[in-house]
Amino acid sequence: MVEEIGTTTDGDLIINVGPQHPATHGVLHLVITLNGETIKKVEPHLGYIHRSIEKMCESLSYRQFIYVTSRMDYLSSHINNHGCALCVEKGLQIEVPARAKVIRILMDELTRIASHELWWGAMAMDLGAFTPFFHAFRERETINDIMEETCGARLTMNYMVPGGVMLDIHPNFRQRVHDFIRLFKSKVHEYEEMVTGNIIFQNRMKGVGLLSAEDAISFGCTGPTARGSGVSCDVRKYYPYDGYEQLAFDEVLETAGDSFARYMVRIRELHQSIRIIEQLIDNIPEGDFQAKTKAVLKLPKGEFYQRVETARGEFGVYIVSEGGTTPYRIKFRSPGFSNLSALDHMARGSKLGDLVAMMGTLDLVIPDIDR
Amino acid sequence: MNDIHDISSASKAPGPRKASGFITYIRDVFYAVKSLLVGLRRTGYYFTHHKEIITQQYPDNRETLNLPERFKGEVVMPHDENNEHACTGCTACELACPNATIKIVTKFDLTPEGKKKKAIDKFVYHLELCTMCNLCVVACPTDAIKMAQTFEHSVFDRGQLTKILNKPGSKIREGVE
Amino acid sequence: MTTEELKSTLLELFPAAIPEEGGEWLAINVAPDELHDIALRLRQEQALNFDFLFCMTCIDWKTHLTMVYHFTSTRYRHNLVVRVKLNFTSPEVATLSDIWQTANFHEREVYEMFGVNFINHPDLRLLILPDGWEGKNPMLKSFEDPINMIRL
Amino acid sequence: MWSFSNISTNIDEWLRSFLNPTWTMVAEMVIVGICVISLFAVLGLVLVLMERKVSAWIQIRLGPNRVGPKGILQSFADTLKLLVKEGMTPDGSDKFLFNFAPLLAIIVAMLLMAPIAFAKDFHMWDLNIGVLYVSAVSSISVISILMAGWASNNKYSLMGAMRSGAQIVSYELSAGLSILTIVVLCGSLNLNDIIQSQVDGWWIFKGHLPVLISFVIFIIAVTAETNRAPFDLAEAESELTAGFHTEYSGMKFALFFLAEYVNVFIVCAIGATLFLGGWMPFHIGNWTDFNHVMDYVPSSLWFFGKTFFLIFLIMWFRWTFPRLRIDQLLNLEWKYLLPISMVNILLVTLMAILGWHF
Repeated sequence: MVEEIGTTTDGDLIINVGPQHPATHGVLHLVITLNGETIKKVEPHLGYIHRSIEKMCESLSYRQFIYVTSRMDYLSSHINNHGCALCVEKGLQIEVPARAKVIRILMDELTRIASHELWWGAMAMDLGAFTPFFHAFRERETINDIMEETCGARLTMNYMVPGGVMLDIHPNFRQRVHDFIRLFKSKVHEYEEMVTGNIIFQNRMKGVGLLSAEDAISFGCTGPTARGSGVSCDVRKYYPYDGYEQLAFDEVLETAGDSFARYMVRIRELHQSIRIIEQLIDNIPEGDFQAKTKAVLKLPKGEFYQRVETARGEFGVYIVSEGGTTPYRIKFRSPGFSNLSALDHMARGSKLGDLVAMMGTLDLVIPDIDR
Repeated sequence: MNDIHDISSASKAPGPRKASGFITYIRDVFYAVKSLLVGLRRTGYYFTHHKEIITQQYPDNRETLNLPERFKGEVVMPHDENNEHACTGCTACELACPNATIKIVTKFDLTPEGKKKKAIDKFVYHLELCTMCNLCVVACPTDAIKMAQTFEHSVFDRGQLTKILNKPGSKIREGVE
Repeated sequence: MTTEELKSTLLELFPAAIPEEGGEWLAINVAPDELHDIALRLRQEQALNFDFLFCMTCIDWKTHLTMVYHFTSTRYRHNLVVRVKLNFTSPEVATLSDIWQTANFHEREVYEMFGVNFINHPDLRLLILPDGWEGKNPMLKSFEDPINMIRL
Repeated sequence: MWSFSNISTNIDEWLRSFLNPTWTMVAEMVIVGICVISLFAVLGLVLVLMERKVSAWIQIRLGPNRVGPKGILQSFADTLKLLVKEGMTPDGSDKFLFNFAPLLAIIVAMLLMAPIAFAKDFHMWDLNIGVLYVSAVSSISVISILMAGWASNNKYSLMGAMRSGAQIVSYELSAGLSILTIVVLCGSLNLNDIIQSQVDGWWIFKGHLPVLISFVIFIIAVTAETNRAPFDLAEAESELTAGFHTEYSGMKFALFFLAEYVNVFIVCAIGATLFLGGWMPFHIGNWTDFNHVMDYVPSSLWFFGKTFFLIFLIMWFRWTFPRLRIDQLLNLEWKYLLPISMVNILLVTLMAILGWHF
C-alpha cells in the first residue's frame, strides 16, 4: 500500500468523485486511480463540511454543547446527544430516572430504524434503483412525525439533556409508536421483494468490498460495517448503558464480510430495534423524566469517556475537564471516520460500480466524518 | 494488501457451482427470473394502487397542515390582551443560548412607590442565528418565551430576521417576579 | 481481566510505565520514544491482546501536548488508556499506523490539528484542512483566527 | 372504416393534378419530413410525460400535476425551458464533434422511422430488407454516443461512452438473433410481409416457447441497446454523474434525451411488429367472425397500443431494477443471452422446417 502511492504509471485514469457527486451523499471527495474500470487506489479528501465542532464545544457549557452533536451524524442525532448526556452524567454522577432511561432507549431505537431506512433507500439508489428510496421514506416519515410530536423537530432534536430528557413524551407517543410498528411489519416484506431477493442486487453486493475480521478491527471499523465481517462489537451488549442490559435483543452478526453481509446486518438490525421497542413501549415507568440538576453544571477535574452505539457504529465522547463550566478538550470518536479509512483497502481491485455499492453499505454520513 | 483479488469470479450468484453444470445453469436462470418477477409484481402493485400515494401537496395544503404543538419554529414572547408579557429581563435565556441568538436590553422603570425596577427595553432575537434547540425556553423561570409553530421564515432581507419580541408599549405582567 | 490484574500484568511487562488511577479505566504514562515498542507489545501479547485502537487524540495543555490512546481488546473486553507527554516546541512521536491501520487517518488528523509529527507515518499530509494550512494547527489553544472564529 | 392508404392516395392524386411527377415527389418528401419531425416532437413529449407518471406512481408519488390539466403540459414547459437554456460547449472539447454528436443521435433515430408501418398501408418506405435496415442503422447510434463521450474531454463522459460501446456492440448480437427467429419463421425481411404473415395470429402465440424466449431476449437486448436502466451504464448517474452527456446542456442535451425516447419507441415498434403483429388486429386462426369484429378497431390503434405496452414494460423495468455492473452486463450477454438465443434459433429453424408452428 505504501509503495504504490505516487507511482501511478501512465495510462491510469485519475478521476475525482465528489465533492459534488450523486453517490457520495454529501461532500465527500474521493480521488480514484483507475485502470480501465478497475480501481487501483481510493484516496479520500475530507474537510468540505468540517466545522471544528470539537473546538466549538470548548467554548460551550455542558448543557449547550449537546445540540451541536446533532449536527455531526444527523441521522442518529438522538444517539449522539445520548452519548454526550451520558458522559456529562458520568462526570456529575447523576442518577437518571427510570422513565427517562426508557424514553431515551425508545428514541435511540426509533432513530436507528429511521437511519437504517434512509440508508436502505439511498443504497438502493446508489445501485441504480430509484424506487426503494421513496418507499423507505414512507416509513421514515412516520418516525419523523413521532419525533416531531414529542421532541419538536424532525432531524436535530436536542432532546437528551444531562439528567434525562428535555420534555416528557407526548400523550400520543405510545399509540403512534404502536401504529408505526404495525405499519413497519406490514411493509417490511417489501424490502425483501424489491431489494434483498433481487438477483441483480445480490450479484452487485455478494463478494464485493471484502473486509476480513482482522482488517475490520485494525481499521477501527465498528457498527454494522464490522459486524458484517463477524466482529462482535455492539456497544449495547458489551458496555451497556441506560438499561440495555435488561433488554432481550440479539447482536446481529454476519461472517461473509462483503457488501451483502453488511446489508443483511442492517436489515436484521431493523427487526432487533423493533423488538426492543416492543419490549419497552408498554412498560414506560411512571415518574420524573429528568433528574434535578444544578442550573450551572460543573464537571470535576478529570477525563470521562462514554461510548454509545449509533446507527453507524461506536460513537465515543471524550471529555477532559479542568473543573470549569466548559470542557477543556472534547473529542468525538465518530464511527464514519474509521469506517471510511477502510474504503481504500476494500475497493482496490474492484470495479467502479462496486465502489458505489461499498460506499452505500458503509453508510457514510459526511458531517459525521468531518465533524 | 497488494493483491488485487478478482472480484468477478467471487460474485457469482447463489452458492457455489455444483458438478452438474447444466441443471445449475437452468436453476440459476429460473431463480433469477423469479426474483425479478417478484420485484416487478411489487412495483406493479404500487403502479395500480393510487391510494398508496403519500405525496403531500405542500403549499396547497396549508389549511389542513397541522404542526404538533411542540414544533420548534421560532421563539416568540406571548402577550396577553393587556399587552403584558412575563419577561423580567433576568437574561437566563441569553446565558443559556449557545449561539448568542438572544440579546436583552434592560432599562429601569419607576414603580408607583418610586423605586427603580429592572425591566426589559428590548428583547432582541436573531432568528438567523437560532438553531431551535429549545434551551432558552427551558431556562426561562417565568415561562415568558415559547416556541411557535411557524416555519416559513424566508424573507428577502436578512435584517428582517432580527426581531424584537416584546411589543411596543408592553410591560411586565403584575405579580411576575 | 479486571483492572487490578491488568495493572499487575502491565507493570510486569513495562516497569517503566507509570500507572495512573482515578479514571474509569487504567491509564499508563509512557515516554514518547518507548511508545512504539510498548504498543507493539500491547498488541501482540496474548494475555493483553489490545487489538482495537478505538480512540486517539491529543490534548493541548499550553505547556505540553499529551497524546491519548484508548485501546480495547475485542477478545477480553478490557480497556487501557495510554498517555504520551510531548514537548510543545517540537512534538514528535512514532506512528502506530503499522500496528493499527486506523491510526493512519487519526494521526493525520492530529498532525494537522495539533502539529504533532509522527515519525515513519506512511502518508503524513493534510487530511481535513485544505492546502495552505500546514503548520497552522487550529485545535491548539493559542490558535486565533479573527475572521472565521466567532466568540460568544 | 377509413384507411390510411386512401388518404395517401388522395393526397398523391391531388398533388399530381397540378404538379409534374418530380415536384410531386419533392412535395411528398416535404410532407413526410414534416410528419416525421412532428411525430418526433409529439413522441418526445408524450414519452417523457409517460415516464414521469409511471415512475411517480411506482414510487408512490403524484408526479407532474401543475402545468395544464393533470400535468399533461409539463413536458411542453420542460421543452421550453431546455430551448431557452444556454447550450454550453466546454473549453478543450472538440467543438465540431461535440455539436455534431446530438445531431447524429437524432438523425439515426429519424432514419429508423422509415420502414415502420404505423397502420395498415401507412409507412414511409416499403423496404424489402426492412429488418436488416433497422438492425444496420441502429448500430450507428453507438457512434454518436462515442462521439459525445470523446469530444466532451471529460473522463466521466469517456468512461460512459466506452461502456456504451462495449454494451451496444454485445447486445446487438442477441437482439439480431432474436429478430432472426421471426425472419426464419416467415421467410422475409420485409416488415410488411412479416405483419401479413401474422394475419392468423401473432407470432408470439403461434411460435410456441422458442418465440416467447426470443421475445424476452429481444426485450432485454433492446433495453440494453437503448441504454435504459437496468442497463444504463453509459449514464450510470450514481457512478458517472451523467455518463456521456455530462457536459451537455440546453437543447443539445434535449436532443440526446429525445433520441433516447424515440429509440425506445422505435425498438418497441419493431418488437410489436415482429412479435405482436404490428398493426394487425388480434386474430385467432380461422375464426372469421371474431377476426372481423377485431378489424373494427383501427389498425393504428392496434399498432400504438402494442408499442406503448412494450414501452411501459421497459419503463416498468427501469423503475424496478438496479443497475448491473459492467462485467455482469457482459456476462449476462455472453454467458446467458447469446447461448440461449443460439439454441433458440436452431429450435425455431427446426420448427420452421417441420412446420410445427400454427
